[in-house]
Amino acid sequence: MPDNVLLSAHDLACTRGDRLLFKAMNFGLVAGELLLVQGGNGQGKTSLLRLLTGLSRPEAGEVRWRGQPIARCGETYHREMAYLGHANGIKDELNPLENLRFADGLQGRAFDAARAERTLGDLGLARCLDLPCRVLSFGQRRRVALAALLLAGATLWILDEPLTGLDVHAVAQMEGLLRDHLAAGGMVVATTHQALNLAGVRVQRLLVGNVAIPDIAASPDPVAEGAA
Amino acid sequence: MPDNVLLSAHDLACTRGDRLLFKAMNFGLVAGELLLVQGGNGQGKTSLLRLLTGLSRPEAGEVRWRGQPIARCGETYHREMAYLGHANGIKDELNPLENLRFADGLQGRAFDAARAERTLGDLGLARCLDLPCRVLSFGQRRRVALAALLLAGATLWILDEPLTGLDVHAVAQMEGLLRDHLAAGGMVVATTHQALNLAGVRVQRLLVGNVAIPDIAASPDPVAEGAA
Amino acid sequence: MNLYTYASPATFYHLAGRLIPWFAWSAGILTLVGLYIGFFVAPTDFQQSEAYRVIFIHVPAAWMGMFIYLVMAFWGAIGLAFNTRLSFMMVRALAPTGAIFTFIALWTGALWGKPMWGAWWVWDARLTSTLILLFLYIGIMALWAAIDDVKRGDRAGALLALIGAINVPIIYFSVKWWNTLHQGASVSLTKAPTMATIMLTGMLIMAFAAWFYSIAVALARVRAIILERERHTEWVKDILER
Amino acid sequence: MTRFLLAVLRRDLTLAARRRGDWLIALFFFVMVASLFPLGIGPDPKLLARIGPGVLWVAATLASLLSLSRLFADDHRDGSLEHMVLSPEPTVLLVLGKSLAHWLIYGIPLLLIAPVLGVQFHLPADAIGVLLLSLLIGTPILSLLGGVGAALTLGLRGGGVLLTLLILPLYVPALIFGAGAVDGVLAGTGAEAHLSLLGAFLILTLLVAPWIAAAALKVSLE
Amino acid sequence: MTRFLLAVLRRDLTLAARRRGDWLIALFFFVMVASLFPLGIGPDPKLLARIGPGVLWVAATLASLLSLSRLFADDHRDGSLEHMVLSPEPTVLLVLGKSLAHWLIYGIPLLLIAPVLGVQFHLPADAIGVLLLSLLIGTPILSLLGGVGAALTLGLRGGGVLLTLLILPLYVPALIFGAGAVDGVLAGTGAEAHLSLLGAFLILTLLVAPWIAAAALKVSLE
Amino acid sequence: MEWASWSDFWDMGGYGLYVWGSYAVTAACILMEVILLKRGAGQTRRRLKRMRQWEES
Ligand code: HEM
Ligand SMILES: Nc1ncnc2c1ncn2[C@@H]1O[C@H](COP(=O)(O)OP(=O)(O)OP(=O)(O)O)[C@@H](O)[C@H]1O
Ligand SMILES: Nc1ncnc2c1ncn2[C@@H]1O[C@H](COP(=O)(O)OP(=O)(O)OP(=O)(O)O)[C@@H](O)[C@H]1O
Ligand SMILES: [Mg+2]
Ligand SMILES: [Mg+2]
Repeated sequence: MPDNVLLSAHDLACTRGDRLLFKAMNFGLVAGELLLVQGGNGQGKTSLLRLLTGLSRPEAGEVRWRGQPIARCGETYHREMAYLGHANGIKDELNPLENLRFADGLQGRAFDAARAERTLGDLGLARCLDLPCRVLSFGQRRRVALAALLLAGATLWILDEPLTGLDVHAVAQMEGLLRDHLAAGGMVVATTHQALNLAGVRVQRLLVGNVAIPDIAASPDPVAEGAA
Repeated sequence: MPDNVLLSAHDLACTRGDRLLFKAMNFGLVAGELLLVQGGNGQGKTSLLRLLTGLSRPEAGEVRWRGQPIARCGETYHREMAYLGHANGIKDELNPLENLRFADGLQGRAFDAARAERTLGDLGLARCLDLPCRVLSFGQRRRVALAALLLAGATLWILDEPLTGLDVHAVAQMEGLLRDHLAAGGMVVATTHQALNLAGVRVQRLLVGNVAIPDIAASPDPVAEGAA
Repeated sequence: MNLYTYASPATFYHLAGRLIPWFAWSAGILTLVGLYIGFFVAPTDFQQSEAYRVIFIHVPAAWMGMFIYLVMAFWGAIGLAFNTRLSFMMVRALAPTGAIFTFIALWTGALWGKPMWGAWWVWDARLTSTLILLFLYIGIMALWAAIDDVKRGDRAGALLALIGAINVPIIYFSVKWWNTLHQGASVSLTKAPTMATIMLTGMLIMAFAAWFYSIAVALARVRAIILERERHTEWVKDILER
Repeated sequence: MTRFLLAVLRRDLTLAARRRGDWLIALFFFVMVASLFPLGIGPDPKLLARIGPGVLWVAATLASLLSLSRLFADDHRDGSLEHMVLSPEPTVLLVLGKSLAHWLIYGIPLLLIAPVLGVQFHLPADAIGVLLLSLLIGTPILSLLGGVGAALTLGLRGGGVLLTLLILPLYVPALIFGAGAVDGVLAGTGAEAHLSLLGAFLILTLLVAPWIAAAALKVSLE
Repeated sequence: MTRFLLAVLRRDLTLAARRRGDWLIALFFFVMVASLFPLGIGPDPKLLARIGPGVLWVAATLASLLSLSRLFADDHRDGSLEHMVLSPEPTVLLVLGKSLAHWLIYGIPLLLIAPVLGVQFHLPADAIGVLLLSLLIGTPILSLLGGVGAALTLGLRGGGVLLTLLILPLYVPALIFGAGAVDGVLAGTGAEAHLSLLGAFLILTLLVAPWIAAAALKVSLE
Repeated sequence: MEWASWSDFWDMGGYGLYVWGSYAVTAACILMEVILLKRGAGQTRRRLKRMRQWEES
């Protein structure tokens, strides 16, 4: 494994209930690289991502960050990592701006209101700043979660189907954001069932489970979806 | 408006909070036709669909079923209509089969266990029949909701982003199911942000809001996604 | 051969299998001896006449109820600290036995209280804290029942046992002070003033019987748990083959 | 119609059975509250007997209240409430079925454990009998009225308190008649008057509450 | 570190303010339990004064319990709990912050309303003072211990019952010392002994509970 | 020997109900635990065997 590998998995195994989802999984991720976790429904993508965040413990093997097992470097790892799961992690009672403020506070960062507002505006939420997230549409709520991700300023993004509920424009925008993040030396672990146009990005694929996935995602040539 | 129009909207208007989402919306849907509701995030697709189900009331105008305002034919309409929203409407504590049993009971139908099991099997849930839905993956839970939809045997399906969380195989399968339903004289109102291959289907498009949507969905020529 | 060898489930399974008969038979013989002393050697009590003979199960049961809880908390702490699978299995194996002994203490105490105090139940320190101990046992077992995931259940149960163990003495003393401050000594356990040596002997023998019984039962239960948890390993497959 | 009612009932009962603990809620809440009071008040048997009926009835009210907030909330959250309201059957039946299920799940266990608690509070046997009877008539009232409250407060924010404030006082008559009946036995003045008032209140509630709750449910879902 | 604690606090307080009803419901519950008693037991002032401290303390215990099941549950459901646990700050602080917020939201209103209820129960002024003091020391214990229960039962079926079952036994010392202090004043034996025991229990809980709750939280999220 | 006769023994000086009630319930509890344990051990073995066969096939 090359020296500049930041995130690596060593002989990972995961069981849920009495089912073995995967075992002997190995990979290493260097800066500027995207790990695209693929697999059918229920094959264990979410379970893998949660292992990588440290939220759950592997049945066997370990995950390392900068060469150290994440179980042992907990807080420094969490400072550099941001996770977006199936759930958005935003509070329905708060408006988007307040949500971002508290997200920042909980990461122990100072809150930059102007920047947050700009980020929300870029994500098309300028008109919703005063609304409680409860009344936002499905896709708008997902966008708030994405804004929190962007503001976290983490090196490693772990994204579980970030595109759910996003419209085509937002998907295109998200592709751009991913590209920028990777170009700036960031790293991404992502799952998605939708097509992603990631031309020019260094992609590593990982198939979880035994359901073959046709090669559509992250195809280097732009397909229709990307051309918004 | 032609005579065989079953579902029709007349001068519909919808406001949420102090925002006017749309007004003067008209359409009519005949048997075998798909109404594809398109629009960006937060433009009012979900709001429209809830108007069509009768869960909420329009600001102005009315929705008619077989020529009658749905507010007045409530229960006969509900017998012929099935709705799938952003939320799955399945109970986490029950296993998939039990969920279907109760869905049937609540519609006042007898439950056909063999058929339900077959449907679940077709949707790739054969191994999950004994698991509480709580432990199922995101996509698997969506599949259970789809199974309930199929078993409802309704004429009119109202589907709010039915493809969220489904993997490519399931999307292809769903396309087939939609095609079959329409071919059998059913009707569908659906929203989706993903590409759908619906070659040979009679599609009516409806743009909600003012965000242009590139013409990718329901394109008649199969794109890569369909070829699973 | 060191301590860790015994901490491996496979070794422990066989060791437990060899130990169980010894403990079980000792428990049986001690019970017979204890009961013989209790009913045929120990004399009638001056104050309580024959009713005091409940003591031969009441006190050992009460002791075991409390003691097993402590042992559970101990194993739970070990498990949490060193992540040893066997410790968690021991916790699970002990709980039902502890709960049963606590229940027996409550039941026999209530039956003893009716003739002695004229009431099945009074809100006395020992009684109340024993009742709460039973609630703690039930709580732990209910928590296990509610959690499907074995590992999560192990840890959650151990944590609960731990915080309970810290609290049990506090509960006991709090109830004691509460009662004496309020009520004076209108109800207190009427300790047999000079407990005859023979009575004490009988009681101690019964207590040892309860000890051995608990060990035997816990070992038997832990064996079943080991089999279940290690069913994917080769040695369990070998055992099942036989 | 009956099939629908049965389906609602069966569903809620299955869910309660699946959540296992859930139906135990009344039992444990009851037992624990009953054990807490002596701890707070002191072990004097006479005093305990005197306040026993009141304590047990308050505990019953609280136990039902504790569970009521979830009567519709869980189904609302996962979207199944919408499906049920969209069913071809009238919503009143749905409400009735859910209230009935609530009573079966939370009321019946209460009835079963009440005698034991009565003994712990040193109540005489005839008072325990009347206590049971009053709980049998009274707890359905709590479930029905609670259904209205749960429907009104569904998904509401600030309004929630106000409506809870409106519903809770409605429990008071049930509490007074119920505890009064048992007190009547203890005081030797008989329980009939209180019990028949309780019965009348039950009938009234049965006739009115489901309709209001059904209307409230539709409003809350909009 | 302090910033993190403050952020957790501010967040929970804002949410409570936004939901408005929330803290009022616990308060209302407290008042209701306390006022139901005179209704269920009868208006005899002597009797009421005798049972007053116990009833008020039991009511406080139940009110805190009522709100505890949601301490982590809401955040768990919408995924924000995971984000908080994944924050670079230690989870103990998170638990501490949330318990503190719970106390501010549910404990403080209880303290404010308690004197009124004390008067309702015909308690003398010095007893009311001690009641307040005992609640001031005692309610944080309830929030801290409750945090352990809430973390252990997170996401479980029947979380509510389980929580009651797990936590109420642990509340017993607080209840006894708290009610005992007030009783001590009434009986003329003084409250210091009980209050200092309560204080010691608070310190012990403060030292132990957050760690166990943090560990439980991590276990529950796995 | 303490007891004049068997009926004396069963009577326990008038406290027979309480003493024997205690011992009977204790015996019942212990018997139940032992039986459940024995049955449970057998059942576990059989279930594991069945699962193994199922997994292998
Ligand atoms: C439900 C009722 C009762 C419960 C829960 C109960 C509980 C206990 C407990 C936990 C112990 C062990 C405490 C220790 O050794 O420090 C104990 C011991 C004892 N109990 Fe009870 N008890 C009950 C009723 C009675 C009654 C009615 C009597 C006799 C009148 C009695 C007599 C004793 C005696 C003599 C001991 C041994 C004390 C010693 O040697 O330290 N108990 N009981
Ligand atoms: N207790 C259990 N017993 C058996 N199987 C379980 C249990 N818990 C989870 N599973 C299974 O483990 C898998 C978990 O999959 P996971 O959520 O990681 O899937 P995923 O790849 O993210 O799927 P999706 O694309 O649908 O999000 C599911 O197939 C689920 O059925
Ligand atoms: N109380 C309110 N005040 C102002 N605007 C509101 C209010 N409630 C809802 N809205 C707005 O109404 C719109 C509702 O949109 P709806 O959920 O129908 O969108 P959608 O088209 O389904 O979007 P998506 O694709 O994200 O699911 C959102 O833009 C939301 O911000
Ligand atoms: Mg997933
Ligand atoms: Mg929508």
